[in-house]
Formats: sequence, C-alpha cells, structure tokens
Amino acid sequence: MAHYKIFGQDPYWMNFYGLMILTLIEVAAVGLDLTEFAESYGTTEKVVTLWILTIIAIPKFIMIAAIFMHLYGDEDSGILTMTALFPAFFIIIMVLFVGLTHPDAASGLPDWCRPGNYGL
Amino acid sequence: MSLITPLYDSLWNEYLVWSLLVALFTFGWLYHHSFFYRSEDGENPNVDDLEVGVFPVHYDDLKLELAWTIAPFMLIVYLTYISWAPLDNIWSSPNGGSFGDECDYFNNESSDLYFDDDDGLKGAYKANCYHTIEITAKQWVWSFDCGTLEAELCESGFTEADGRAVPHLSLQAGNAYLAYMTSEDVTHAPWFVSLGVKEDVLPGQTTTVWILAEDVEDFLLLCTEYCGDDHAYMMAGVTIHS
Amino acid sequence: MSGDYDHDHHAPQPWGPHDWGHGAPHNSFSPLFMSMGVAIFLFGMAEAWSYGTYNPGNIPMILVGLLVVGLSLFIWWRQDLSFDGHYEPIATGVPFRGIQIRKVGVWVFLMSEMMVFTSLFSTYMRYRLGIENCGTVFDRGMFDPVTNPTGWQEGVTVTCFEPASHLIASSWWHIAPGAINTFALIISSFTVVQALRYAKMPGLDDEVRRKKVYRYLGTTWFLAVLFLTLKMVEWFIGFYVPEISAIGLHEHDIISLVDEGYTINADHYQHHSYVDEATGAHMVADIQVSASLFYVTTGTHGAHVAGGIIGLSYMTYKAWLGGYTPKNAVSIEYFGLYWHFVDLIWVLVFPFFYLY
Amino acid sequence: MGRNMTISRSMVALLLISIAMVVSPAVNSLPTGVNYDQISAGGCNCHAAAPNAAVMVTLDGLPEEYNMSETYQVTISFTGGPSAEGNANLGGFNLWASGGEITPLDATVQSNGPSEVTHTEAGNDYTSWSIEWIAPSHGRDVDFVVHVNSVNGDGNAGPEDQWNKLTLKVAGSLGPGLEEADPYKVLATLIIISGILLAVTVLYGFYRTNPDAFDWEHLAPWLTEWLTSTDHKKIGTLYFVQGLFFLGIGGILAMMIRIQLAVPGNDFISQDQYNSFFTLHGTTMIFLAAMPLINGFANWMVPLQIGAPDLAMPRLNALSFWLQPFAALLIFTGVFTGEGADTGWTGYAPYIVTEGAHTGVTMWVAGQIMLVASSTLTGINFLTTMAVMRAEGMGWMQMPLFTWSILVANLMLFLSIPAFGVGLIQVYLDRTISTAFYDISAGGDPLLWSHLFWYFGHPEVYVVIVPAFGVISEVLATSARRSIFGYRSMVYAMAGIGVVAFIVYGHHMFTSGMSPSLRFVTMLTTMLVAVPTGIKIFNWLKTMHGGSLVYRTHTLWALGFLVTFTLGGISGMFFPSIAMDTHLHETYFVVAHFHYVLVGGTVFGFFSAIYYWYPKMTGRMLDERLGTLHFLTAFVTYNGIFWPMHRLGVVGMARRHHTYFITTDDFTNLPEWAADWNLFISVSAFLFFFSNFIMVANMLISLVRGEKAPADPWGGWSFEWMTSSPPPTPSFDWHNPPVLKDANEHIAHEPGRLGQWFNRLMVPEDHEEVSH
Repeated sequence: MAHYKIFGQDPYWMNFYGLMILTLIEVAAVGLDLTEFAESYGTTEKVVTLWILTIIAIPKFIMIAAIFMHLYGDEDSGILTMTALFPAFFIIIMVLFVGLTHPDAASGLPDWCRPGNYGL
Repeated sequence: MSLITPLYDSLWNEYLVWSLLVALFTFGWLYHHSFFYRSEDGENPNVDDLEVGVFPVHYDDLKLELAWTIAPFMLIVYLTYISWAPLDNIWSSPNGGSFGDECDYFNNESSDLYFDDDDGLKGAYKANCYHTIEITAKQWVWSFDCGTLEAELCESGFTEADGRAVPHLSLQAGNAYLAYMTSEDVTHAPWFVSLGVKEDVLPGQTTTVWILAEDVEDFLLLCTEYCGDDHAYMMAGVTIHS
Repeated sequence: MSGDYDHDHHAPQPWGPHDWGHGAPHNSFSPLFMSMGVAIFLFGMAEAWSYGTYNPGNIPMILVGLLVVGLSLFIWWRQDLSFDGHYEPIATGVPFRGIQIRKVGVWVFLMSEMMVFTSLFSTYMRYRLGIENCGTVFDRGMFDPVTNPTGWQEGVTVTCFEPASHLIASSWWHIAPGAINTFALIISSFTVVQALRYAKMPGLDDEVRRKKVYRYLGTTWFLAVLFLTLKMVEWFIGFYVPEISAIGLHEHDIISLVDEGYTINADHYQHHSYVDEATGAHMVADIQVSASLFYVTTGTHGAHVAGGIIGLSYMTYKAWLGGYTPKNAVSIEYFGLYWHFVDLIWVLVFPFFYLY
Repeated sequence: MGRNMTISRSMVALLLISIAMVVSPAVNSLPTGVNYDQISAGGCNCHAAAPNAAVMVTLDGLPEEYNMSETYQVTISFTGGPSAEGNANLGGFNLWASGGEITPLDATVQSNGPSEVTHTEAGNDYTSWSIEWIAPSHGRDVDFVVHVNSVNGDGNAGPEDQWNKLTLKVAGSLGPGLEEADPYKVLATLIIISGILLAVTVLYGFYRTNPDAFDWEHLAPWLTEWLTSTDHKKIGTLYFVQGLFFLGIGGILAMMIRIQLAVPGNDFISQDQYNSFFTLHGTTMIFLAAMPLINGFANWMVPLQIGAPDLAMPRLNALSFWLQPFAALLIFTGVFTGEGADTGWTGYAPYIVTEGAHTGVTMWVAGQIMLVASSTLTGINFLTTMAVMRAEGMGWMQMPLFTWSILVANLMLFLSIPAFGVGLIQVYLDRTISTAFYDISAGGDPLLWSHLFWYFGHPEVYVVIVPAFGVISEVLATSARRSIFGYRSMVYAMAGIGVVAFIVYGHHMFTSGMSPSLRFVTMLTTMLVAVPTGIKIFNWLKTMHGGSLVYRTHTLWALGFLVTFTLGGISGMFFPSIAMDTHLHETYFVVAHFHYVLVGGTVFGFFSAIYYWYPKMTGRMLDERLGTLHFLTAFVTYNGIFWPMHRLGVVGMARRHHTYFITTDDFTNLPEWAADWNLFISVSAFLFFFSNFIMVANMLISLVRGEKAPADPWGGWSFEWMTSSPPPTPSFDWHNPPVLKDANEHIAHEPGRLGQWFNRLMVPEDHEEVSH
C-alpha cells in the first residue's frame, strides 16, 4: 500500500485523474484535425498522431505500473520491479528477430556480413 | 576425389581434424580419470568431507576455469573465421558477386566455372558469368524451366529413377547457374545432393540457390523440407554432362 | 523458527496448521476436472468448425467442456471461500524474503503474459510492415492521365493490409466504443485499487468494509462487462444514433465492423473510400490477414477481460459475504495486478489497433 | 473372435513381417518395368493420376481353387486406352501374387523376385503376356494384383496414358491365411496393451502397499488420493510414470519407423502412416516423455533439495500434471481415426494449415495448446518455489546444481513457450474458424510460424538437456566423493546457455529463406554455445581428479553421458558453419546429432537419475547387477543405432523420408552399403528398445524385493539425503526446518558489489509487518 502522497493528495485519486486527462488527450489527438499543424512541420497528420499516441502511452504505462501495481513506494517495490523487467531482454530479442526481420533472397546479405569485406 | 564439393570438403576435413583432437583430449582425460581415480574395493574415502546439510567446500581454480573458457573460445573464433569465407560463394550476389553478371546470351558468353584452390582461406569458385534457370515446386513434382538457354546448357524433361517417372534436369559442366525458385502450394526444398546445396522453396516468395556444376556427374535431387505424403518420392534426376 | 502461526508472520508456513497425516493440503478434484474440461472444449471446437465450415451438432460438446471447467472452478472456489488469510504464505528465500509467495507467483505469471502479447505484437509488426497498406496500393493504382491511364478496373483483387483503424478512425461514432472502453478499463483499474485500500484499511468497521469492498468490486465487474458489451457492439451489432437536431445529429445506424465487411473471410473487401473517381471502379482487396490480426489480438485481450470477469464474479460474491479482511485482502491485490496488466495491454492495443 | 485372438494374430503377423523384412533382399528399380512396391501405394501414377475404366484387364488361366504346388499358365492381357496398332510401344504391366512363385516364359517378361513379374523393354510392344505360376504349398488363399498401363507410344510417361488395376483372389483348399496386420491396429493394440499393463502395475502397486486390504473399499480412497493429491512427491511419481509410459509409446513408434527403413523401398507402412509416426514420435518423446520425466524428478527433488515442505502452489502443480494426460489423448486422437498428425514435430506452415494435411493435425495442435498451458503453470510454480522457499542459509549460490538446472530450464521454457502457444492458437484458428495467419494467397508468411516455433523450439531443446546437466553434476560429484569442480562457473555456464538459447534459434532456418543478416548473426551466436558447454564438460572431468570414483550404475550412466554428450556436442559444431549446414540440414546427420544429445544426453542423464534417486523415492535399493547389464546393453546398442547415421546423412540420406534410394544405373544416390547399415541400425534399435525393459523389470522387482535403502545411500550432501527414504509428508517439519551450513564459512562472507546492490532491493529483514 502506498505510504506516500502526490501533491499532498491521495496517490490513487491523483493517478486516476492523471490517467483520465492523458486518455482524453489521446482521443482528442485522434479526433481533432491536425493536418495544418502537421503540415507546418512538413509531415502528415498520421505521423503526428502516432507520435502523440506513443509519447502519451509511455507515462500512462509507468503511472499504472508504478502506482496501481505498487512498483513504487513499497518495501518490496525494488525487487518486484526487477522481476517485472526481467523479460525485457527476451522481449527485445523477439521483436527484433520475429517482428522486424524480413525474408529476402540470400543475395540480400548486407556487405558487413560478407567475408570479402574483411579480406577473408 | 571429392566427397561433395571442394568447398565443402576443405571445411569438412578441417572440422574433422579439430573434432578428433577435441574428442581425443576429452576421452583420453575421461579414460584416464575414470580408471586412475577409481576407488578400490572396500576403500571409500570421503575426499572433500561431504556431509549432509553442509554446502561442500569450494573446489575450484580460476586459472583452469579461465583456460577452458578461453581455449574453446579461441577455437570457435577460428572455426567461425574459416566457415565465414565460403559465404561469398554460397550467397553470392546475382550481379557483380563472385560469379559476375548474367551471361550475355547473344554473344555466346561462356560461364567458365572453376575452383580456385588458392583463393581466400579454403579456395573459392570463380566464374565469368552465370546462367539463370527457374525451379517451381508443387506437391510432389519439381518443374525446371530453362528459359531461353540452349539445350546444351540446360534441358528439362522426364526420366525414370527407381521405377518412377521423375522430372529431369540436364546441365553442362563448367557452368554456374542461379536458380530462382518458388512454390505453388507448401514449402519444399531441393537438395542437390552431390553439390551440397539446398534452399527452401516458399509459396508466395522467391528464393535463390547457386548451382555450381563443376564436375560431370548424375545424381538424384531430393526434397528436404517436409511437404506431405509423397515427400520422399518428390525427386528429380540431375545430369551434369560435359 | 518455531511458534504459533497466529503470532509469527515470518514463520515459513505456506499452508498453515494442517493435519499432514491426511495427505497434502488442498487435495482437490478440481485440477483433474479442469484439464478434462479444457480437453473436451478444445476437441468440441475443432469438431464444430473445420476451415470455417460450421457443424452445429458439436456445440453440445463445447458446452459440456465449459460446464466441466465451470464445475472445477466451483470446486476450487468452494475450497477457497473459507480462506481467511490467517496463513498467507511468506517467502523465506533471498531476495524475496518477506514478500507474500503468491504475489511473487502472480508477477512470474505476468512475465509469461508479457511474452504472449509480445508474440502477438511481433506477428502484427511482421505483417504490418511486410504487407503493403491498402491505402498505398489504392493511391498507386488510381487513375492518372499520364502515369496510370487505366486506373482501377472493376473485378481486380489485390492483397493488402487494411488496418481496422481505417474504418474505426473514420468516424467519431466508430471510435466511441473503443474510447469508452479505454475509460472503462482505467476506471476499473482505479476501483480495484480502491477495493484493496478499503479491504486493507485497519480499524474500519466490518460492515463499512464489507460495503465498500463489494461496491468497488461490483463496479469493476460492471465496467468489465461494459467493456465486453461494447466490444460486441463494435464487432457484431452496431448501434442506432437518434435525431438530435440541437447538436446537429442525424438519425442513422452505426454499422458494426463485421457488417462493414471487415471479417476474417474478407477476400473481396470493398470500402467506400477506395473508389477510383475517374473509372468509378472499386478496389477489391483481400484483407483476411489484417482482419485476422485485429480480431485475434483484440480478442485475446478480450479473453483476458472475460477471464477477469469470471474471477471478479466470485470475488464480488465473497466480498458481499464479507469475506475480505485486512488479513486476506492480498487476494484482491493479486487479482488487481492481473487486472492492471490487462489495462496496460489495452494502453498498447488501443493506439496500435484502433487509432493508427 | 475374442480380443486375445486379434492381439495374438496381430503380434504373429508383426513378427512374420519383421522376419520377412530381414530376409528379403533389397528391391532395386529396374531399367524398365514397374515395381510393385511403388505402384501398390499410388498406382501407375506416372501414367495419369487415377485408374481409367477404359483399360480392360484380364487374367486368364487361373483356377477357382488351386491345387497345391501345381503349375498354371497365366496370360495377362488388356484392351482399350490410347494403345493402338502402329504405336511405338503399346503398354506394360506388373503382376504380384501373395503366394507361390511366378516365372517368365519369354523375353517379354522379367522377374522382380519370386512373387512379382513385369514387362521388359521388349515387352513394351505387346498387349498380352504369358507367365507360369507355381501354386504355393501352404494351401491358403492367394491374392493377385495386376497393374496394366496402356500408353500412346510417345516414349514419355504422362497423363495422356491410361492405366488400370485388377485384383483377384484364388481360393486355396485351406481357406484364408493370416491377414496382414494394419499398422494402425498394431499401434493401437500395443498402446492398449501398454495401458492394460499400466493398469495392472498400478493395481499391483496398490496390492503391495497393503496385501490384506485388496478390495474396493480401500482401492477407492487410494485411487482418489492419487487423483486429487497435491503432494509434490505423489505428483512427481505421476509425472514419472507418465514419462516412462510415453517413452515406451515413443519407442514403439520408433520401432515401426525402423522396420520401415530396414531395407530400401520397404512397404511395411505406407507413406502417410510413416509421416504421422515420425511426427508423433517426435512430439511424444519431447513433450510427453522427456519433459514429464524431468518434471517428475523436479517435483520430487527440488522441494527436497531446497528444504521446502512442498511447492509454492501445490494445487496448481496438480493442474500442470493433469493437463498432460488429457493433452496426450488429444494428440493421439488422430491415430485412432487413421488420420494422425503428419506435419513433423516442427509443423511447418503452410503445410500445417492446408487441407492436404491429415485431419488429426487440429487435435494435435489442440493437445499441444494444453501442453503449453501445463508448461506455463509448471514454470510459474517452480520459479516461485525456487525463488522464495529456499531454506535458511541457502543463497542462490548454495543451491544444489540440479535445482539450478531446473531453475534455468524453467526460466527458458516459461519465457519461450508463449511464442509457441500463440503460434499454435493461430494455427488452431486457421484450421477451425478459418482465420488467415498462414493463408499464403492472402499474404500470410510461412516463415512467421518458423520464427515463432523456433523462438520456442531452440530453448526447448536446452530445456530438456539442461536438467540432465544438473543430474550429472550431482551424480559425478557424489560418486567421486568430491565437491563439484567450479560450482560457480557451472552456474554461470548454465545461465549463459539459458541466455544464448534465445539468440541462436535462427540456425534451424539457415536454408529457409529467412532474412540473411539474421542467418549470419545466428551463425556467430551459435558458435558461442560451445563455450559454456565446454566449460561444463571440463568441469565434470576435473571433478573426478583426485577423487575416489565409486562405480555404481548411476556412475556408469554418468560416464556414458559424458561420452555420448561430448560426441553429440562435437557433431553439433558442424551446423553453425553455414557452408556445411547447407549440405547437412535435414539429413540423417542432423538426426544422429540430436539423438546423441537428446538420448545420449537427456535420456542417459535421467537413467542415471533413476538409479541415483530411486532409493530415495521408494526406500528400496535397485539391483546393481541388472543395472550394469542394462547400461552395457543399452550403451552399446544405442551407439549402434546413431553412430552410422552420421555417415548416412553425409552421403545423402534425407530425414523424414519413408524410403531411400540406393544408387542404380540411372542416378547416384546412396551407396550400396547404406542399405546394410540401415538394417544394422534397425537391429540395434530393437535391441536398444528391449534392453530398456531390463530397467523397468529392475524397478518393479526392486520395489518388492529390493533391500531397504538408508537415508543417504551414496553420501550426497544436499537436503534430500537428510530425510528418510522414502521421505515423510510434509517432507520437512514445519517447526524444525532445515538450515544449510556452509563449509566455506571461513572464507569472508561479504557480498560482492552485485550482491550489495541486490541487497538494497530486498525487503529489509528487520521490518515487521511487511505489507498491511
């Protein structure tokens, strides 16, 4: 249980308000027409929306994990955070190897893999 | 006499030598210790004073442990080094790789494939240019398409092997071929047994394999990616003529 | 390390005072029945559908499977109902010493759940990046007097990736169920924490605690059910928008995703925005892979919510009986960890499947 | 006809077939003429796919009922089809009889062995051929099968040609003979027999517990106790029995495969049966035999070794177990309907989702989904147990190595298996409600399955080998009466193997068309695997140094493990080299390699574990003489099976083929000696299979007559030797839990920098009332 306060208030309520506000921004970012704003930065609305969504998703993620799931402020928070972060390496490997590789002819081998590049 | 191809054989022999050395070392050690340190009848000294409920005294030697971390590591670095070299051959780029560009059909350019023993670490295949053919697989038949190549260079048809009619591919020795392959149904893989190459044939995608026809020989081509009932019968005859 | 369990919370006694002469603690038919039920269920599912062909004669088998699983859950919970937390097992091994064992267990379970959703997201990335987007394909094939004088012709089918968000983000009304669901899940995360807080709060009157806890858990249950209902509305049912001229609303129906033709069998999918103005022809697309991804990924998340509902139903009942006290309130915490995790996954699923 | 009759007849038939297989010579293809072995499965499918009624086949000269040993002149002729006067050739035939002897009469016909004739090159120009048949002397009914093709004479076999088939029965005076056994029935019969044997054994086990109370009133609660138990020792025993049972089933499947491969061109089982047998052999051995055996020992020993009274979540443990037998039922469902899964244990897409694959695949997938659930629950339970329930004084670095190996294995399994589970669910949905994950025409990617599968599959093979490392570490150290050499480097090596497992899986896909950069990266990482494995082997060898090696059966198995596992490790070094892998991939070299590490590694390791821990588990000592006999026979025959396979693979024998081709005049494939070696392998396989029954017999006999075991028969140090044999329930007294002492107490016990940092994360010891 939380033994701390956020801005002198109850942490769960504060966290709840924060999450609601962030989600409202998310929905608004999708609903509002950001074309002009995007064009002023030389990009498309889709890209701007995606950036906003990604940037907001991170604090939401942390807020839920840290406060609601008690990964902050409890005696056992440290070791449980380590437990929760343990799969990070394996997640990265799966995303890299499974999600982001693409089949190609063997000739698609980049030069840095080629022995000729190293004088072999 | 080469077992598969010179490229494969030189690696194979080198690996075999190292395997033998490692095996001799390990088994010699094992043999010696298992007899030299066997306890005699009735004698059963508790060497390290093992006792129930007590984590035994550490028995280690950092130098030794490091030695057999580093020595195998060096060995595998060397083995990686020698196995890296043939990559340029088996995964050559279609244009401008080890085998040059595609042969100019109208000028009767010749491929002139040969094995250069002195090139690189373990030797390498060299060619002037290469020919392209197409291989299409479906359950459980191969089909070869020679495109515009002359019959002398490439010819496809049917022949009989093991009492069944099977597709047949006839190639000319001394030529490098690049096969573009695709499948109509499930995954297959042609294995050019005597050339030691194989690559999966995927539906909806095109993969490539280099066929380096150096010597005159004939052999069966087998399917080596499981593809259903008649997987074993999905074969073809390959003739490399002079 | 000896002593009465009631006075020494550090004593490593995961199962409390137990008469070991009569077997291990918690002997139960539940595992046997649950495995049997799962097997019957999977068998029935495989018999009832074959490559999309539906054989209704096998539905009873699925129901029997679910019934057996339900029976085993009943056995399991009947044994748990009297659990009053007097001997919540505490870890003895470093570095977890002093933490409740089951809490560590839940976190380990969440590790595997992370890998499940990573696999689903990896599949999504592979297909999203590997198959060309329908919008790009359409733009490229559109009529242009110089570069593409033929334009789109009726009857040509292309394979491409059509993200569900193309449909969903096209209208405020389509996005409404998903958006409400986002709020529902966040609120329900909050209510679970509140339930835990009141269950744990020392010095609270029993009756006050009972009311607080079961009301908060009940709210969570209600929000979870709302989530799944809205999902059904969004997928299969659609809804009716009345005429409210004051805010400029016109009477119309919001069509569900399935009725829009966005289904796992959509090999001739058409969308009103994919019409070549010059030739008047539709782009006909095979979007089965993208639809499969959408329904299976959001469906897996939905299945987690459904599992949560089943658990919550029991917990709300136990709370209504006044079963939660500061000593066993940790059960709510364990459920809460799972529930927050489901919420976290939604934080990722929502932008990637509904908005982007 | 009673079941006993069927069983005995099937067994006799199986025996006869095996003998026939051994004595009959290898059938080679002939330059012309057709071979019955091949056309019996698919007909003359090189001449059009299906038989054509336009071709009328007649067989003249055969009697209604033959006289024994009499000679008959028979004429085979046909009319119809594209065959016509003036064609270059007219047609051909193959005649096969189940009995008697057929001899050609002229040059148009040639013999294909005593019971089969076919046309010659000259015979191609006829539509009718004559032969002589000498009736058999046994007097049983004889079947004749004649295949005839009618060709258009263009010299090529093709769909324009037509063929047909005629079967005929000639009665003998003694009526029908023994029917040939259907392999499916044989398999089912053997499984049922094994099930009955298991039931009898269970009943006998019950009888032995209390011979005076052998009645239903006592049996019912006894059975209930086993069905509902959450005791880690009881569940461990259940796992163990399940593992041994399926080891037998998997062995039977392997024997069927070996009969088929004993001679080239064999037709003991048809190709689709062969395909489902090797699929089920792989699935059974990995998921239903090896992993339950490991889990059996893990259940038994981990809580005992860490000084815990039970696992952290005992009821979840029971659920993990009970999911397994029901999963096994689903996996084998296909076999009993004749459509067993035939995808290989890897189940590559898109074949696994095509309708061409057997219908049993869906159930096989469903069963494996349940196994995934089971493994996940096991992982949660064991990881939690080992993390939180270690006894006082047992830090991470004081855990026995077997416990460490189970920790590493479960961590790997548990983090990798969700990928497999998700892949299986995708396939299950593709095959049922028709989603399109692997539908190629809709843009599905066949490699996605390979990635998801091998992301799990490679850690999985380490999951089954790493626990064997643990066993060997315990056994060798105890037998040599020494501490294990380099305890810490052993732990780091195991952890290293665990991490590396996740980044090397691409080496299964070197020829798969996968992203080439990834192939290259996995070539480098795969080479790395040799380092931690090498450390372990050298540490084991060094452990013996200066020791006093006591030769027991488990010691023999441990030394045998060192030999076979080292050989398997060395052959494994050939695969990361891509140039060699393009030749060796999917050959018998691979088969030899992984059987050397999985049988020579895992199974030998766990045989060692059986001899080592059996006294602890049952309170009875095993017979050492039978044990030594088991080791000698099994070790020799085992090497006889798998050592020749290396050579066969290199010269061109592909795996997952139901037959193989000896070089003929036409094309080079396997040399002549390959057939001899295959026969040798098959004989060795049978000997190996039966030699393991020595162990089963030893276990059963010792259970009854074995001498009573003391608490610590071998002189080990870990906690399991502290309790009595068999241990009580709970395994350790709550009020008096064990405390581990450390013989290294004199070494300064300050935690290192990592330890200090770790300590800061921990809940402070003196903190009362941790979370309220």
